[in-house]
Amino acid sequence: MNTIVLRTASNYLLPLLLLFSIFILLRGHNLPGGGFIGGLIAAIAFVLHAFANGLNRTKKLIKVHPGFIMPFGLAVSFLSALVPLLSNAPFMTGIWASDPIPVIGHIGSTLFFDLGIYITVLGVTLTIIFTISEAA
Amino acid sequence: MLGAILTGVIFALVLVFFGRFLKRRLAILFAAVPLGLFLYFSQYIKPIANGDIITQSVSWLPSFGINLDFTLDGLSLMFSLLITGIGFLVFLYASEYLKGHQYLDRFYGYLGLFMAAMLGVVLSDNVVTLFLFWEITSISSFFLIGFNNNDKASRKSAITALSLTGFGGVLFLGFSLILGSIAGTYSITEMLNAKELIVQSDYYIPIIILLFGAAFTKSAQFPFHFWLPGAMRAPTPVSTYLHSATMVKAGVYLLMRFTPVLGGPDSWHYTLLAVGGVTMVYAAVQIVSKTDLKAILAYSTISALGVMIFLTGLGTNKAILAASVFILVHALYKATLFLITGIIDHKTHTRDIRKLSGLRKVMLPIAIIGLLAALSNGGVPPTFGFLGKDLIYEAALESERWNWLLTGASVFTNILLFYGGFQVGVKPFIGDLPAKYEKITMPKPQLWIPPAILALLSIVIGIFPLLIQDSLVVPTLNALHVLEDELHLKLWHGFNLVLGLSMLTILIGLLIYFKMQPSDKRTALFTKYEPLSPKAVILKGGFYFKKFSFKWTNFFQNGYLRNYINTILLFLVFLLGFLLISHIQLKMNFDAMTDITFPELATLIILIISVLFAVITQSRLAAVAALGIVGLSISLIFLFYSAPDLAMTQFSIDTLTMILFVLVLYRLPKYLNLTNPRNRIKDVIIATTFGTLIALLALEVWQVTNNNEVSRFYAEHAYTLAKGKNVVNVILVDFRGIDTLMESVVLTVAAIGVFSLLKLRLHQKD
Amino acid sequence: MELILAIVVGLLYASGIYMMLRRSLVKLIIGLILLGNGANLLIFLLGGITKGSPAIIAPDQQMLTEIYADPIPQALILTAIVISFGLQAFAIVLIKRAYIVAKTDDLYQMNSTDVYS
Amino acid sequence: MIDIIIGFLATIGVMFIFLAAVGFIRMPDTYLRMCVTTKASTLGSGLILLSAAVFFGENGVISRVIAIILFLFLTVPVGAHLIARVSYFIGVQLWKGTIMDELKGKYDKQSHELHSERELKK
Amino acid sequence: MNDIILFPIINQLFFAIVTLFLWRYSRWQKAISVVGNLIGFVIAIVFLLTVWDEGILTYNAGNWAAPLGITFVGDMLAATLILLTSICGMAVSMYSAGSMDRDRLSFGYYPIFHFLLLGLNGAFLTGDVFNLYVWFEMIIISSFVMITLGGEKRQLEGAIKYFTLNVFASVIFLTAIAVLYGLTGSLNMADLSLKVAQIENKGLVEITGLLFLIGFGIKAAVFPMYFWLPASYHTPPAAISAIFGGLLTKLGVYALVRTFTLIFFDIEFLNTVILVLGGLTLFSGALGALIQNNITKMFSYLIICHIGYMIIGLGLHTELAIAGVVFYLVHDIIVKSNVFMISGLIYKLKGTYSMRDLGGMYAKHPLLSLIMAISFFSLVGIPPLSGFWPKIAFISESLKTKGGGWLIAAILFGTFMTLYIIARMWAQVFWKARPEVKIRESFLYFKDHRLLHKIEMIVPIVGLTIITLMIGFGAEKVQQLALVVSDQLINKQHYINAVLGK
Amino acid sequence: MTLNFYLTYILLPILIISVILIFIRFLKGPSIADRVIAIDLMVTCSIGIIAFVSIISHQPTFLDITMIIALIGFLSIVAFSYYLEKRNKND
Amino acid sequence: MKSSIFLNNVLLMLMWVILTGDSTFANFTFGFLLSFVILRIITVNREDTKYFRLVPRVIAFILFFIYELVLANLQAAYFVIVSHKNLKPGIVGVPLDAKSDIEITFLTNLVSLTPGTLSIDVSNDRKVLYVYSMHIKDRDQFVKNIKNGFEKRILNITR
Ligand code: NA
Ligand code: NA
Repeated sequence: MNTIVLRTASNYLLPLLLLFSIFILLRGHNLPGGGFIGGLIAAIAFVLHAFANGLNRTKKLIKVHPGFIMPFGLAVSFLSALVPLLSNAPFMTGIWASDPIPVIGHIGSTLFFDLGIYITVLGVTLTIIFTISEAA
Repeated sequence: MLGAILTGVIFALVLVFFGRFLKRRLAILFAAVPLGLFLYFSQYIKPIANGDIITQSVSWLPSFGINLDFTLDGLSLMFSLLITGIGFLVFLYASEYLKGHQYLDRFYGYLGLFMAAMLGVVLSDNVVTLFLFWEITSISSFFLIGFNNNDKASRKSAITALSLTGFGGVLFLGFSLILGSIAGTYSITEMLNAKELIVQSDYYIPIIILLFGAAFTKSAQFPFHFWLPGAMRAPTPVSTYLHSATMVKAGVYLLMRFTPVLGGPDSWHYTLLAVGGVTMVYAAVQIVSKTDLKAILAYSTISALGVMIFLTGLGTNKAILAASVFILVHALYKATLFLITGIIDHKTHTRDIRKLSGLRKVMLPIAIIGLLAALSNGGVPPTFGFLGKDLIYEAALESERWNWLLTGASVFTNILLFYGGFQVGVKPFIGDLPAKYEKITMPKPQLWIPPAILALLSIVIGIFPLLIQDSLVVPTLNALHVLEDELHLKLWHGFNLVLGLSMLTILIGLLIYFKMQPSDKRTALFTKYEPLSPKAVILKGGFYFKKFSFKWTNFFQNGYLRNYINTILLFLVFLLGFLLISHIQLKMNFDAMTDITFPELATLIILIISVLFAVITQSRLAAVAALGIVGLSISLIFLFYSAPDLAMTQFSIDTLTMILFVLVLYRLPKYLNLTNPRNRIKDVIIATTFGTLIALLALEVWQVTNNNEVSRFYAEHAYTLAKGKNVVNVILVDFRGIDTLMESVVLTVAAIGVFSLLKLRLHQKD
Repeated sequence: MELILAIVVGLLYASGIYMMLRRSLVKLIIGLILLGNGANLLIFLLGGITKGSPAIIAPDQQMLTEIYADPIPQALILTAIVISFGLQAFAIVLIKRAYIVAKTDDLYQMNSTDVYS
Repeated sequence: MIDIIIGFLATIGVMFIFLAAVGFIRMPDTYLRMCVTTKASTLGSGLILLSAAVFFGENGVISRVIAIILFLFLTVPVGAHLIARVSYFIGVQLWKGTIMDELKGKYDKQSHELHSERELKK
Repeated sequence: MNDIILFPIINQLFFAIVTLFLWRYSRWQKAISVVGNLIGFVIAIVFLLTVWDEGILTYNAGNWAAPLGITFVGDMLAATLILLTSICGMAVSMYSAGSMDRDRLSFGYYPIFHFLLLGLNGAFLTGDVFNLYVWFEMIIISSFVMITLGGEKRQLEGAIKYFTLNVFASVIFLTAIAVLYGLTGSLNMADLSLKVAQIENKGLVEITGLLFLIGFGIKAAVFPMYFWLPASYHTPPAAISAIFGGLLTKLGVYALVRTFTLIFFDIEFLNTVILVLGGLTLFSGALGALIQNNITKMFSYLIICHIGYMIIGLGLHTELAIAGVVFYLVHDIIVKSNVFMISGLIYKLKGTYSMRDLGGMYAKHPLLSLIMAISFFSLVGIPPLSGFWPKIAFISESLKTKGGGWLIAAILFGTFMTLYIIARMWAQVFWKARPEVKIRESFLYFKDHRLLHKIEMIVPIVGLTIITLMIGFGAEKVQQLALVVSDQLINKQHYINAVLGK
Repeated sequence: MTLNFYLTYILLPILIISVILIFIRFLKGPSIADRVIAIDLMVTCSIGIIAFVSIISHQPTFLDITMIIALIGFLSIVAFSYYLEKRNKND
Repeated sequence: MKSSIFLNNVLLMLMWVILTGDSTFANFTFGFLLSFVILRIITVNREDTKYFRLVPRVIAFILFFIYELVLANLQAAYFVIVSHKNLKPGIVGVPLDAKSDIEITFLTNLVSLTPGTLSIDVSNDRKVLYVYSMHIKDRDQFVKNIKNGFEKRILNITR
């Protein structure tokens, strides 16, 4: 859409929302939120940007085809589920660092799992909406 | 014995792979296989005549109770010798008959497979293995009938034959398994001990119906006989081997084999008598309308098979004796007749008896062979045929009931059989030789020696019946548990009624042969009644069945999605309603329900109205917008009941869906075509019923209190064990993390789907 | 509340089905979405709804102590919602592609694969 | 005291929203409806959020509420602008009492470009 | 050794992700996919042998003991089906490499294919009913994408019906899970088995069972719920039809077998319903197949017809009958996949699926015809080919049921009709001289394929044919396996003990 | 009169009534823009409702939902405008 | 250029701290790093922009805005509750002095946020802002109000 207002707003919203999405991702384990909703918000940030600036600009911003984000995310989740196998624990077992670190809190494999979900959902939503808007 | 069968199978397999190289020159050597097997079985003649029974058991499928049990007793031996002996002659004959044929290797392959399967049928002591071989005979017959597969009629005949024998096969399957279950064993020998149990079981009638169905279709009994004339499309060696000498007798074999197990009750005897009787008379009458050599032979074969079934049905010792002997008699003369028909066909390229005459002038030896076969066929002394016919008359006369009727029928049949035999074996050779046949020369020895051997056997055994009496006939009777005290097969019994009937048969036969030349008028008369024939009736039935199939299939699969949904739904609503009404006490426990507050009520009302609005509105966009409100209301409900994660996700997803909808909608047309009002009312009724049932079910289930020990565990240990305070999220990423991982896979796949649906354009059509 | 919620669930199922029986592809998908929502609410209802606190452990606690909303149905619904989103996205695009290719969104005109040929 | 502040903020907020709702129902055309609703609802929700911030009085809550309010103030007018603009495109009619329309004829039907010339005295 | 349970899942997920990374490089994908399926096959064999030796294995994902987390259960049924899936996967993977067009391959065919196999493996292994739902969804979304891949008109028209009815089935399934959770508060199937047995209101149990029956019945293409199948299965390329025809409907059968042996056992009313439906499925499928001219459509109806046998077997619910179901599954998965690949090959050779326009196969390709014949006649169940053996169980067990006569009649009817249909097809397609048909433009005929592609198409067909022969002639081994499987199913206590560790 | 009572039984109902009024406008339309605005308004109002619920039930976490709701509500407005504009362009 | 990124970065870091509600040193650092990464990802030749230097002007502006807001709301309330019959709505083109994206956006948003007015669009050459108002007594006065009110104050801050 050719409007300065939206363009400007979206340019400011983009980093803000990305930040927000990571916030939502990190707090998911203790409060409402998590990888799914976080990824969705990140995607919405880019989608807003795309609505305002046109798809091509946003694609340039993302640098890779959103389709490639999906296997990346899946790989992250998958690996984080596989890691416990190394220490002879079953698939998907939560592995935790012994001490919590500041800001993020307990670091564990489930966090990476959620991160994978985040990335996947980001890729999925972008792929779907971009494809549809391109064809629309 | 397994070796014998495997030899045939291996022979067929070898041909599949190497046949191409062998078929040119060495086809004659293929005959060594049946010959070898014939010699193999011959060595058992003596032991079995001495009362031995050769058995072999190879463990195969113990967990099914199915083993490769083989028994070689008199009956099996007789059939085995027939199969391999005639097989040898046919293999020999075919090497010349189909010389240079493009697919000769396949032909021998099928033939070899058939021979193996047929041996399996007669040797098996296990009823399921018997069925197995039985089916293979049908299949190889299918391939052989359709051998000239560029000919549409051949293909059709093959399918008809397979349909009927396959139908019989299916009945046999039912028969063997039910019988096996009732008897508690699949072994036929062991079933003899369970005879009482079987005959008195509730399943006796179904069992024999299935058995009869199997036997009658295979042995071409009325009204299933019509596949056999059609099967004459097969090359003549096939007709000789399968459709006269061996396969068609499998039904008779089966009935004889099971007589000791199942025979006895009236239902058994009278059915066989009736079907056999009708078949023999009906087919015999048909002979007079036929002008094609093979058609005549086909009907006379059917008739002869009828005679065998008839005799089996009579079931007296005499009758069984007659049947056993007649099987041999028939095999010998009918095979001869077929083989010389083949020679005639080969040389003159016609089988129309009206066009054939005087061939003795160019092929005298063949004419003599034909005459001998016709004589045996007509029961003229001193041929083997005479012996056989005498036994039939004797058996018929001794019948306890209706003996005159039965004898009359036998005589009548034999007269017409006599006629048919002379039409084939004599007529083409007498009279004047048409000019166009003058160049005909004698065929190669491979073609005439086999029929010559068979014809000679008919005479030799006729004169010296003792050749087979103790070696084959008595063991056969023993195998069938028929104890003929003093059996003396002989030509001359003195002047008695039987002899009189024989002479009468021959006289009238000759009379008809000379007086009743084939005429178009008679053929036309039969054609007129063709629509009433079993063939026409059954084919018509098939036609209507197909029509019904169309109706049935198109009724359900009519292309309209709404009908599919409706059908499933009706089915569901019917059963669900039935169960709900019959089992559920509709008592509500209102006290246990939580109170409703104004915001909740308002949210629910907005939800309800927006759902209705989405349903009713004619604007697609408005409907989609209403969906957005539905999503919003639902997420508020989730929130009211303390499910923030849910509220969040529900809202995001519904909005996203709405957005996708909106992005996609804009090129679509308006709702142009509406369902008609009657359908709409119907839909409202069914949808409401379904919704009501679900609501009732929900209330009913809600009242059942469950014990959520798992959720209690989560509540207590989410933090201590999984280090997360948002229990819902802990479930998602830890307790039930697999669900979530796979859910993200689902999303990925959906995204790929969206991408490919919109972006993929095929460059190459398929 | 449960009574009305059950009625709402029934309504969602009924209207979902009704929409699926219409001729327009768009309505069909709307119907499926309504059905999906109905099923989710049903899980929610049958999982035992409570007006307790959310299933979130308080900062100073080690476990849920107050009356809490059963987290399992919530997790199930979350998964189900997300999955149906995937299906819905696909379905919506399916409409579009079908419209591009078949030039109609009328289901009555999409019979070719069932017809005898 | 705190309760009074909370009650006051919430009351004003609700009043704003109620006003918006009534206006939304009563106003005669789409533009007028937009005019009365956008800010009233934003303001209303903002005030209610503020009251919640006061109620909880925790740092975390307050900072989040401020973020939400900022966010609302950033997005709601943009949304209003978008929908107003598009309403004009799709030809949503102005109320019969409208006294002037300086936008008339300035949109390029094809490209949706908006021109400033004509009639503009600088 | 319990880790082996998860290997089929991990393997497929790994290769799905790898091929997804390479989704524009179709040649790499082909090679990787074939290798992946080969590994999957090895895993499946090791898995089966392990379960055979050690009995039912369980695996608690996330180290949460049942019924707390999601437990995977490797019993013989699962191991058998995983082996079959891996065999079909291997065959179809290779067949796709040869037959699938470039466009489809570069739009995610292989990733989706692996996701589909992943879903199947997961569904067979899971011991959790909601997790089963998730696997089901993964399978159906993958199948939706596969069936629409290419986006041709007929594909889409079929897909819409396929989509709608399958999603409807999922909703019913989800409804059933809701009810089940409401009744018991549990999702673990072993736990459910115990808890459902304790429910006092048997009516509610019946209703829940009914919902499962409908939900899975739609997916298994049981009468009167099969309509999506004939509408859609013939529309995608043959490789896709092969995996669908071979595995997808059988998944529905698997789910029915699992739930109706483990959770809803001994419900007389439902068993009767199942028996009646089985008979009608046989009948309807046979009638539908009888009137088809398009060979793939005919095989689609035959799928329905043959599902009927398994449904009857399930309804009979004796150890022998369930063994029959398992045997039939083994046979049907291999043969149906092969039959669709064969149809695809015929299509590649002749450019049409219409029996009217086909012909001359036998004269031109005798050896190939013979190989095809083996599969066709196995389908019929000509002894000793594979389709025959399980019928022994179905018929003899039917005798023990009230109204068994009707069942036997239905079974025999189905057998006969299949025989007739195949024989007629044989005459038309193989015997008949080929009618004059125009050479199609812009169609890649078999002869124009590269040699490698030709080999890739023929090898899987030959391979599956050999396996078919092995099933037929090695029926004893298969039956022993089936008996072990059915013993584990009928004596569900083994399963429950293994899962709940009692 | 406690704060809780005041919020629960006076303010919240008024808020709800406002939502109902907006919903009525949604039903009436007439233009699609009205409906879109109605949805947006309802979304904004639900932010208020959630804030109330979080006060009444002492659950500050509920406030986080409002953020997401605001965010996504904005996206839907943008999408609707995008759609309407495009549709108009293509007609 | 560099300074603009730096400022953006600091702004985002603060945002992060506000969002997390955790003002420890570690959180500041983390927020900084995170914002750095995000900006790094998204920055593609964006024009340099100015940042507010004058805190007092901002505060004055906020107060002014609130005053406007309340006033306009009261006016709107009057029309909503009493009657809309004597409204004089219309669309007016307001010539713009504001030039940059941020200025224009700020202005349009503020106009929209004020009850009774609504920005419809900005012309493509950025010269005119079209404003819908529910009650125009005098067109020129209306334009002047906007230019002297919001626009002037915004420009004060941004320039
Ligand atoms: Na989460
Ligand atoms: Na989730």
